[in-house]
This record gives sequence, C-alpha cells and structure tokens, in this order.
Amino acid sequence: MTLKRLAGYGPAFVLAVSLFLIWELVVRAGLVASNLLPTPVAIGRALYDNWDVIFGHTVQTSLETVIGLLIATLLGLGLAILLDLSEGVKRAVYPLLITSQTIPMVALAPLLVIWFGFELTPKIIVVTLYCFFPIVVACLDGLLSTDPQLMKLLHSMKASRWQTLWLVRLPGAMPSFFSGLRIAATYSVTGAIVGEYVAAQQGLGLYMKTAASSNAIVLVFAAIVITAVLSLLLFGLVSVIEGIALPWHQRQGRKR
Amino acid sequence: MTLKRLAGYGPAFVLAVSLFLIWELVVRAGLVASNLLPTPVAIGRALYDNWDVIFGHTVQTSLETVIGLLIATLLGLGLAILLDLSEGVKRAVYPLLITSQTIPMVALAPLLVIWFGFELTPKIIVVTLYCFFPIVVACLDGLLSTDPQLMKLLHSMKASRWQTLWLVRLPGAMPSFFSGLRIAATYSVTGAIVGEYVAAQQGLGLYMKTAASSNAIVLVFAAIVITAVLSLLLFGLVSVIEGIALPWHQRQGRKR
Amino acid sequence: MQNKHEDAPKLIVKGVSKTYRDGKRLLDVLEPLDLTVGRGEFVSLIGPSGCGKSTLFNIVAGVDEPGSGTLAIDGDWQGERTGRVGYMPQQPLLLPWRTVEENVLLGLDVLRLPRRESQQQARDVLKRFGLHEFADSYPDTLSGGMRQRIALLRTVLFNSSFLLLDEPFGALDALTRITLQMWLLDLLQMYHSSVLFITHDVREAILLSDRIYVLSARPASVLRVVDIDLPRPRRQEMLTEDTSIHLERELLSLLVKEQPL
Amino acid sequence: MQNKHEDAPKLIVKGVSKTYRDGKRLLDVLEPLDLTVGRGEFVSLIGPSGCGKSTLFNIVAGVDEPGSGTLAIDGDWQGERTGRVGYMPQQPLLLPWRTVEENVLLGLDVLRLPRRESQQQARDVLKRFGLHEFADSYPDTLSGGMRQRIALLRTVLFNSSFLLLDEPFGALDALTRITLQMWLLDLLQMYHSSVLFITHDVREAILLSDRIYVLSARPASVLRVVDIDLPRPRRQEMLTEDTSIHLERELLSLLVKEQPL
Amino acid sequence: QQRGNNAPAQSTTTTTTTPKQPLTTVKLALDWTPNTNHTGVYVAMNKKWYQDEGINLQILPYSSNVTPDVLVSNGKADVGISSTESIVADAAVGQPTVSIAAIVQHNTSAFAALASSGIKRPRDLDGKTYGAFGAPYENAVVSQIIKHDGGKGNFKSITLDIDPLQALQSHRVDFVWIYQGAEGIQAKHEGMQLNMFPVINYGIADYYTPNFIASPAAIKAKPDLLHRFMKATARGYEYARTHASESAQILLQETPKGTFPDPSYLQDSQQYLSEHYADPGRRWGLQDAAAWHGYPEFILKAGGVKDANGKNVTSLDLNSLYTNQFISS
Ligand SMILES: Nc1ncnc2c1ncn2[C@@H]1O[C@H](COP(=O)(O)OP(=O)(O)OP(=O)(O)O)[C@@H](O)[C@H]1O
Ligand SMILES: Nc1ncnc2c1ncn2[C@@H]1O[C@H](COP(=O)(O)OP(=O)(O)OP(=O)(O)O)[C@@H](O)[C@H]1O
Ligand SMILES: Cc1ncc(C[n+]2csc(CCO)c2C)c(N)n1
Ligand SMILES: [Mg+2]
Ligand SMILES: [Mg+2]
Repeated sequence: MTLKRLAGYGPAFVLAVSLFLIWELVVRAGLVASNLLPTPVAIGRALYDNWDVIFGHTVQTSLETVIGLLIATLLGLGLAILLDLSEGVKRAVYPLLITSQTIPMVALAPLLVIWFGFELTPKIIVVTLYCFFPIVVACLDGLLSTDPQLMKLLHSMKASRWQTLWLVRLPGAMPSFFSGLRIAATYSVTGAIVGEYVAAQQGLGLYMKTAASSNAIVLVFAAIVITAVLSLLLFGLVSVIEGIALPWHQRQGRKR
Repeated sequence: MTLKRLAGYGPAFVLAVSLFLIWELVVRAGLVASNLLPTPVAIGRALYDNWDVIFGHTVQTSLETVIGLLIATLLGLGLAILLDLSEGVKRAVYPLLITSQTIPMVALAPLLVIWFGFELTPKIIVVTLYCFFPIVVACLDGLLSTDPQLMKLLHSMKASRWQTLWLVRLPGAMPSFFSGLRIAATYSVTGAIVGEYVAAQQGLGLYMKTAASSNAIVLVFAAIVITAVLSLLLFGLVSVIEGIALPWHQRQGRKR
Repeated sequence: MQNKHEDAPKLIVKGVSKTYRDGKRLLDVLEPLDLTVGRGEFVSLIGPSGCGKSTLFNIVAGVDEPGSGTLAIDGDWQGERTGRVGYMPQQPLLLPWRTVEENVLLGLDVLRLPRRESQQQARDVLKRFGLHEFADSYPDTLSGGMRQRIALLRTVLFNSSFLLLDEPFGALDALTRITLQMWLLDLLQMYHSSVLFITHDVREAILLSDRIYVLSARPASVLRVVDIDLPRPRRQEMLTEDTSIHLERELLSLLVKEQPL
Repeated sequence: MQNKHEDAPKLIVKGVSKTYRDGKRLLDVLEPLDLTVGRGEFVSLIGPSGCGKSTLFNIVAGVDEPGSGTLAIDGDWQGERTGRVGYMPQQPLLLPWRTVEENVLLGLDVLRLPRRESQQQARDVLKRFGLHEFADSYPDTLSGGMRQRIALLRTVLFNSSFLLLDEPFGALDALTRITLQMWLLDLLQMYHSSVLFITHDVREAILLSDRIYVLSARPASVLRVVDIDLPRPRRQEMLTEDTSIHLERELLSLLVKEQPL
Repeated sequence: QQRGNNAPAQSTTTTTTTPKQPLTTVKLALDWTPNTNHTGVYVAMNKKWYQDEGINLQILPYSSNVTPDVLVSNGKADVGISSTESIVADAAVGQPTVSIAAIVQHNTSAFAALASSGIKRPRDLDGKTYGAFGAPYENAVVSQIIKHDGGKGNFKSITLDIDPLQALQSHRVDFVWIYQGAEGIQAKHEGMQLNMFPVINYGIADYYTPNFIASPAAIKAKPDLLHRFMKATARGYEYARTHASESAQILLQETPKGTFPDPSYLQDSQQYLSEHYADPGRRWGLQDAAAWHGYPEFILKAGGVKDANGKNVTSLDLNSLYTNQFISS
C-alpha cells in the first residue's frame, strides 16, 4: 500500500477520532451514565486487559462467520440462478425465501439446538440464513436487468440457456452480486453473534451474553469493537475481491 | 388483476401447499416433536382462535414497520448521496455505517429504552437501523456504476454536481436502489419484532415473547405467519412501486 | 448445420410482416415482404432510417418472430433459424467484461470450440484489422470505429457461411472502410458465403452487391429490386463508371420519394 | 457565456497533445496539434479510425484535459470550456429512463429553462425530424438512425452557437442524411453558428466545410489543411463538379498513406 | 471439544485416576449464566464427586432462547435447572418435567424499587410501571402482593429484555422482580439503594426456585443414574452450604474465564445463598407438598397458566410434578 493510499484514510481517521472524543467527553460530563455507555478509553483498557480471553472467542466467531458466509455466497448465487429460471419458479420460491427472513430466533433456536446441538453447525446455519438473502435479491435483480439486446445476440448464436447465463447474464450481474455480498459480509458477523446467543460454549456472542448478565457493559462494548472490526475487514475483503474479479467494472468506478 | 395474472401464482400455490403437507405429515409422524414445530393445521387453528388478540398486535407492529421503513428509505438515499460525494467522505463514513450494523441488541436495548422509553420511537429506531443499510449499499453501488460516458456528456453541458446526480446518476441508480429497498422491506418487519423484544406493551414481538415463555410455541408460529405475510406484502408493494416508478426498466424485465 | 437442400437458396423470405406494440399503440413496421438470397449471393437492403431494416434482420436471425409470413434458411421452412447465421447487429454490443480478444471469441465460445486454436485465429484477424495492440484492452476505452471492427470480427468468426451485416462499416472512415470492404469480398470468395447487408451508403451497396432491395419508408415494403451486373472481382474504380453513376442516381431518386422529412 | 473577445476565433487549439495510460502501457493518441475554428466557420476533421478525433473533441468540450498545450474558446484561454459548446458524442448516449422528448430536452433541463416553452420547441423540431410519433417512446425500441437524430436534436437545442459534432450522420441513410445536412446548414446560417465536425465521409466534409483538417493515424497530427472554396449556400450538385471530385481524390490519397491496415 | 464446563475432556470410555467403571455422560442444562445457584454442581465437579459416581458431567451452556425444560423434555439433556412456574407450564403444554430437587429451600425472590423512588411498601406500587420479563404469571403475582398490602392492584406492565437493575436505573420503570441473592447483592455492590419486598412476605405462598428437573421418561428409564447424579450434587451443595467462601472461589475457578468479570460480589452472594440452600437440620433438596400446592394453585386460578394453544389451564395433577426419590437418606 503506497503512502498516498494510506493518506486516503486520513478523513476516516479524523472522523473516527473526533467521534471517539465527543463520546468520551459526553460520557465523562455525565450526559450519559457510564454504566450504560462506557467511555472509549474504558473500552480500550478493558479490551487490553481481557485480550487473552477475548482472543479465543474471536477466533471461534471468525471461523463460524467465514464458513457461513462462504456457504451463503454459494447458496445465494445458486438460488438467484434458480429463481431466474422462470417467472413460475420465482413466484413459487421467492415467498419462501422472504419467509425465511422473518423467522425470529425464539422459534428457530429450539429446533437448531435440538437438531444440531451446541457445536459449529447451528451458528453456521444462522450466519447462512442471515447472509444468503441479500445475495439472492441483489444477484437476481442483476440477472433480470441484463440488456435484452445482448440476450438477442446470444440467442442469434443459438446459445443454450446455460451459455447465455454463463457468458452474458452472470458476468453482467456480478456488480449487483458484489453489492449483495457486501451487505451479507456486514451481516455475517452479527449472524454468528446471534447464533452464539442461542447456544455456545465459545465465541464473542457468548462473551457478550455473560458480560451483559453480570452487568459488565464495558466488556459488552469491548466485544462490539471486535465485532465491528471483523465486519469491516470482511467488507473490505469483498471490495478487494471485487476489484480483482471485475477489473472492467472497477475501472469505471475509478475513472469517475 | 386479470385471471391470467392470477394463474401465474399457480406454481407458488402448489409449492406452498405441498410444503405445508410435508410439514404436517412429518410432524404428525413424530419425526419432529410438535411442541418444537407445531403442524400447519394447529397453527391455522391457533391463528383463528386468537385472531382478536393477534390483530391488535399486528396493527401496532405494522405501524412501527411502515414508519421505520419510510425513514430508512429517506435516510438510506440521503446517506448514499452523501457517501457518493467524495472518496474521502466514503472512507470516513462507511465504516461507521458498517459498525452500526454490528451492534447487538443486548448493548443497544438499554440505551434505547433509557433514551426513548417504551413507545413507538425505539421500535422505529430499530427498524430504521435494520433497513437503511441495504438501501445505502445498493444505492451507492448503483450511483458508482453510472456510465462514465454519460457523466462526460453532462459535464460537457456544465451540469452542476447536483444536476448530474439528479438527471443521470440517481435515475440510473434506481434499479439498484429498489433492489436494496426490497431487501430492506423484508427485514423491516423483523426489525419491528426485535424492537418489541427490547421493550413493549403491544406488538407481535411481545406476543411471541410471552407465548414462548409460556411454552405456547404454536402461538409463536401463528405470530410468525403474520410476520411473514406482512413481509411478503411489503416486498410486493416495493415491486409494484418499482413497476410504476421505473416503467423503462420494468419493460426490459418483461421482454426477456 | 443441416444442408437438406443443397441447391435451395440460402434465404427465402415470403410475405413476412411485423407489427410492434408500443404501449397501447400498434406500429406497423414491415408490410408483407418477399426477398431471396441465393447461395453465394451478396444482397443489400437500403431504405430510410427507421423503416424496418433491422427488424427484418432480427426476424431472419431468428431472435424475433414475424407477424405473418414464413422464411427458410437453406430451404428449411420449419427449423430453428438461430445459430445458422453470423448476425452483426447495428450496435456493436461488446461485452464490457471481456477483452477485445475475448469479445472476438464470443461466438466460438458459444460453439464450444477449444480456446487454443480459436485464440490463434483471433490474434491473426485482429492483426489484419489493425487491432492487435488492443487485444487485451477492455472495450470501453476503444474508439467507435474500433468497436465496430471488433463486432464484425466476432460475427465472421462465428459463422461465415451466411452473414447478416447491419451497417457494418457505418462508423469507419473512408479508407478503413474500403480496406474492409475488400477484405470482406475476399472472405466471401474464399468461403462461398452468402450475405444480407444493410447499408445507408448507396455507393457501397452498388460496389458490393449482386442485388439491391430498395425499401419504402415505414412500414417497409420492397420498392424496387435492382440487379448489379458489374463484373467481379469488384474494384473501387468501378464506382466512377457511367453505369454505376447512373445506378446511384436512380437509387437515390427512388429514395427521395420515400423521404418522410 | 463570456464574450470578452468578440472578434477572437471561436476556437484556438495550440500544441494540444494527449497520452492515455491503458493499464501499464502508455498510448500516445494526439501529437501536439494546432487547429482554429473561426467565427461562423464550419471546420471538419477527417482521419483514420482510432486516430484520436473523438479524443480531441473531448478535450475541446472540456471533459478531458490535454496532456500538453492550451486551447481557447472565444479567446478565453483560462476559463472553463464546459457549457460553451453543443457536444454530440459519437454514441447517442440517450438516457433510457427519459422518453424521446425528454431526452431532447436534457440540455435545456441542465440550463434550467422552464419546461413549458422548451417542450413546444422540442415538439416542433421532433416533427421536423420525422420523430414526433415517437415523442413519448423510450429510446430502447428506436432504430439506430432515430437515436442518432435524437442525439443531434439534444445537442443543437442545448447550444447552437458552437457545435462539436462527432459523426452526427453516421447511422443515417443517404437521403435522411442529405435532408439533415441541409437542415444543419440552414440552422448555422440562422444562428451564425461555428462548427467542428468529425466525419468519415470525405464528400460530406467537402459539401459542408469551409476548411478540412486531415489527421494522420494514431498518434494524430495534422497532415494537411484544405480550404474549400465552394460558394454558399451549398447544394448536393456541387459534389459532382470537377473541383470537388479532384478534391475528393486528393483527400482520399492523403488518407491512403495513413492506412494502417 | 467441550470447553464450557472446564472439566477434563473425556469420553465415556476414557478412565480417570480411580477407575471403577466406564463413565456415563450426563448432560445438565443451566437456567442462566453460571451463578451462585449453581455452586454445588461446580463444587462436586471440582472435587471429582461425579467421577466417583461413574458420571462424566457435561454442562450445557445456557440459552435464553431454548429453555432447559425443552432440552430435558426432548431428551437433549438428562437433567436441567428450572423453576416451579416453568415446571407447571411444562405440564400445562403437555411436555411434563419433574422437579427432582429444590436448590433453595425458600423463595428468595423479591420486588425491588429504587429507594429514592419513595416506594416504601407494596401498596405504593399502585399506578406505577412494572418491568416484566415476559412470564404469564407475573401480573397475577404483582397484583396479589399489592392487594395483600391494601392497594388496588393497578399497575402498568412493560415487557423488557434488559437487565432488571439497568431498567431501574433508567427510571423508565419503577419496579422489577429479582433474586435477592443475585441482583439484590449485586445492587449493593454497585451502590444502588433498593427497597425490596420479598414475595413470600406479601401473600404469595412459598415455593421452590430454582429446581433440578428431569423428564418422566428418564426417571423411568434410568433412575439409578439420576440417583447417582443427585448423590454427588447433594454432596456439592452440602459442601457449599458449609464452606461458602471456598465454594465461591471454586465457582470462579471452574467456570469459563470471563464469566464473572467483576467477581467481588460472589463472596457476598455465596454467603447469602449458602444460608438458604437448606433449612437447619434438613437435608438439601427435599421438597414439601405444601410448596407444590399453594403457589401453583394460585397461579392456576389467577390465569397465569396456559396450554399449548394459549388457552387457560385451571387444574393440574400437581403431585406428579415433583419427587424426593433421588434425595438419598
Ligand atoms: N479513456 C481511454 N483510455 C485509454 N485509451 C483510450 C481512452 N479513450 C480513447 N482511447 C484510445 O485512444 C485512441 C483514439 O480514440 P478516439 O476515440 O479518439 O478515436 P477516433 O479518432 O474517434 O476513432 P473513430 O473514428 O473510430 O471513432 C484509441 O486507440 C482508443 O483506444
Ligand atoms: N422492440 C420494439 N418495440 C417497439 N417498436 C420497435 C421495436 N423495435 C423497433 N421498433 C420500431 O420499429 C421501427 C423500425 O426499426 P428498425 O430498427 O427496424 O429500423 P431501421 O430500418 O433499422 O432504421 P435505421 O436505419 O435507423 O437503423 C422503428 O420505428 C422502431 O421505433
Ligand atoms: C439470576 C436470575 N435468574 C432468573 C431471573 C428471572 N427471574 C426473576 S424473578 C424470578 C422468579 C420466578 O421464579 C425469575 C426466574 C433473574 N432475574 N435473575
Ligand atoms: Mg437499423
Ligand atoms: Mg471517434
């Protein structure tokens, strides 16, 4: 990374620091009770003091997140292609997918625990459930807005349905797909946390829960910091992958 | 709606009915304990029996959802435009938005309750928080992939930044915006439910929670059915609005 | 490609018409229309802008269906028409995510030819077209004429036995155009190709064609069929011969009557 | 629009060059290049495909910056160039979400003119261009020539005092093209407009221009500047006069040497 | 690998220092994050008393979404920790569980309000806001204690998903329902002044909470295992009762790191509970019929019990809900 690129993060840095400062001052001034909203300094110290414990939980959560996100990506792409097959399939399956997003954890948790226990599986399922949906919607919308002229061109070549998909529609939908993936990546860590709330022996979600129930709000916030950092990393990773995978699209963005 | 359009929902209907049938049989056969997963028939009956109570909760939840979704839409559009202003703003603000998506309810709930009480406000905030993000990401991605040639054309006319935005970039980003809005609409009801979990006197979330704590899983599922229906309605509404607002885009989809 | 009728004309169009629905309005684009392209023939269509030439091409290529009438490629009245023509649409329609070379190879990918061979083929023709420098560029930085040449290459690589070319030289300067016209004539010779050709340049039509169909304004019908008897191989100089100049005047005056403006 | 120098030439281009970076490769597109368009003058550029004509236009229009050199519109060497020209790019670039009429009005919307008046103006010219039937259609169903005409209309409605037209008639049939050429000449007369014009049709350049710049192959430099002394108003018949035919040969032979293929 | 219980990882076939027979795994589902209600279990684990009984104890983590009752009645846990109300509710929805021991002999729960609020006795609660946790019987209990103290029993109820002490501090609710041994002590450590009204002092019949539970099926199928489990467990609680300070230390040590970010109140909490595990001279865990009729009948009558379809249940066979058969003499 060149110095120039680093400098690009200047404004982000300035904004972050000022926000932290305001936050610190607001809490210190007693405008918000510090047992509800600890100061950044207190959070930083808690993070430092408990790093050995938090680190183990972070590893666990990261693992669940990455596996779940990978599965969600494949599932999301697959479902988008399936829904794209025909208006009929879309009408039939889309409502199911939407319904899957409205199931609250109270209802799902017992089934998850009974069927899949307390290990990795239920968390991966929750992450997948959280993440596949934005991918499906964005990717499908991308597929559906393929230029009809391009479809005609491929049709004139007697390209099969799959060739049209593979050669024209999927590549054209990739920017939308990545848009969905960006959303999914952001949600994935939260998904793992929720999964760990349901049942876990390890993980940041469990850590937050125990911290919260002993009223150690500062530790909850320390875990949130890690969660946010993980989410940012995944989000950034998606953008980097997009840059590599879609050089033609990236260039448009930069030229602007 | 013509008969022909109704007939288009045939496959959806068939699939739904078959799934319900399989579900009913699986539970009746004892493959899943019915206290964890009640049968569709039992859910239907519970819904019917408790309709008067559930109806009141539904109204409350719908209200929260719609208000929150409207705010999220405006906020999402506004933020996308803000982030689009410059690479610097994007670098500075995007991480904040991502972080906002990683805050678990355990940490947020007390703050919400203390600052905003038990009325509509905290639920609307949760819904907004759930929904604005997909809108921002999708809309921003739409804005960023404007055809650079079009930007040049407008530039040659000495169009101001806002004119370019208004005349070319925003209209071009509308399909992406609606893609994000579709995701947001799906999440909005869930957001209201989660908000009601935090603190509520009324609403489907409260209903689910009390039902769950008295082990009345069938009532939880009855509430889920309503939640899913509300989500589907909102999703459909977004698609209808898109059809009206973007006649040029709709047409491409249909021609395919 | 089926060759049931070895001696049938390459293309027969019989009474083909087309009406579009634009919102609530019905738009008659093609009146019932007859047209034939013999084996190895070069047939041009000229007609006013918006009269329906591209529409007819879409129908011949099989990507649109006629409102009435029938057509046959290689004497086959029933079969699918797609896949049997090299169709070059009026817009270059390059894929922004494929490099120039990959765009040229699109048709061969659809035919599932092994990349190794086709790649060499593509490199060769790109060189011939003065585009080898840009083989690895993405199309969005190319000039208008370069894009058009790439679209032409993509078309002939896919199928050179029957070409449908919709204003293939429209964005090219006079000289590049002449060079490519000659290249095309050579190619046709070599592969005994048949061509249906849209141009707005009457002189180009005269230079290249065996027969010219003059179409009326929308809805298009055939105003006149003109056979061009110039000897082959054709040369640019033939355009300044008296017969050519006479023909050019005649065709233009036919079109004048159709001018809607 | 500033008119500090009422008598300065419309456009002066001085030593303008351009190099693109395509990935790691540097691509010289324009050699340092001089060019002038006087007030009310019609100046054409001809040159091989891909030589850099559109690039030069982008620079003149102010949407791209020269690598070196300077330019002045209305004698203003410092000011912004954007907004002072009616720029018609080579691709029509119609907005798919605007109807034909709204596309034509785009420039006037940018100028913040009240819709009421401009709408009437648009309807009138659309009629003149044979497009009034399609005023409320979206562009994606239009023919190539129709799109080009709409782009031309959008351009002249935005600014007719200085026009940059990049192959404005490239997709039009011979007759429509002649009609629009005549329409354009009338318009220029009426508004005392200046024009910088790209065409690949040498005859068109001769018919319309006061002066023709012949550009070399990429990187483009000025090969020759030819003044056309045909009297105005111009008529099609002038093209068959001896001087015109002689001129056409000369220009073509100049281009032949530049042919890279 | 299970890490939550911090027990030496082992399967039923591996042997320990005193190998008599292969160990049988027993899974225990907790009702809350580890706290002083659970000390006996951790002590017995620490002292290897479960191994002595041939048991490899596996502690399942607490989940607010899946009650221990569900895990037990579905056979996913062999034993669990729950409360009288839950056991009654389980029976009402047809997924019965059975209480096999009372952890604390008397109900130590209380309603609490901030001392600064001016709420001095239950009847002051009239017209105030109650921060509920979502159980169906809460309203009945609250209005009962208000009426018992001479009030009208009118109050506003908000169902919360936040820590009860935090809710009080927010001033958005006026009173909550807590355990004196847990939140009560914690409040003291945080310098919060609370006025507490123990429910049993205000017209609510005494009952057991929390309890150990097992499913009727398990009681039938493997009574011996449950017996051995309870033997070790009772030993643990007996030890915790008499060695409060050391037991608190053991609890801290045996639970995963981070469970008690601020362990300072553990000692006080343990001190409090050690005094309540058992009545003087009475064996830990024993249950009386009185406790299984007074309070359950009250909530049944007050409409606090619903069947699986949300319909009120007004009578149950309460005697089948508990047993003393696993408390050895
Ligand atoms: N943004 C860009 N980045 C890199 N190369 C570019 C860019 N724009 C144009 N070029 C290159 O510059 C050269 C000149 O392009 P230009 O469009 O100016 O040609 P032209 O003279 O208008 O050709 P034509 O007559 O075919 O339209 C081409 O080789 C093209 O690939
Ligand atoms: N999909 C469509 N829906 C509605 N109208 C259409 C459609 N496609 C073409 N048209 C109309 O049909 C007419 C003929 O279009 P076509 O593209 O065939 O013209 P053309 O002869 O190729 O013209 P040009 O020389 O300008 O390319 C036009 O008026 C156009 O608006
Ligand atoms: C450590 C702890 N465990 C449970 C509760 C929830 N709760 C509050 S009062 C009550 C008594 C009903 O039997 C219960 C279960 C809590 N607040 N703290
Ligand atoms: Mg056409
Ligand atoms: Mg050009």
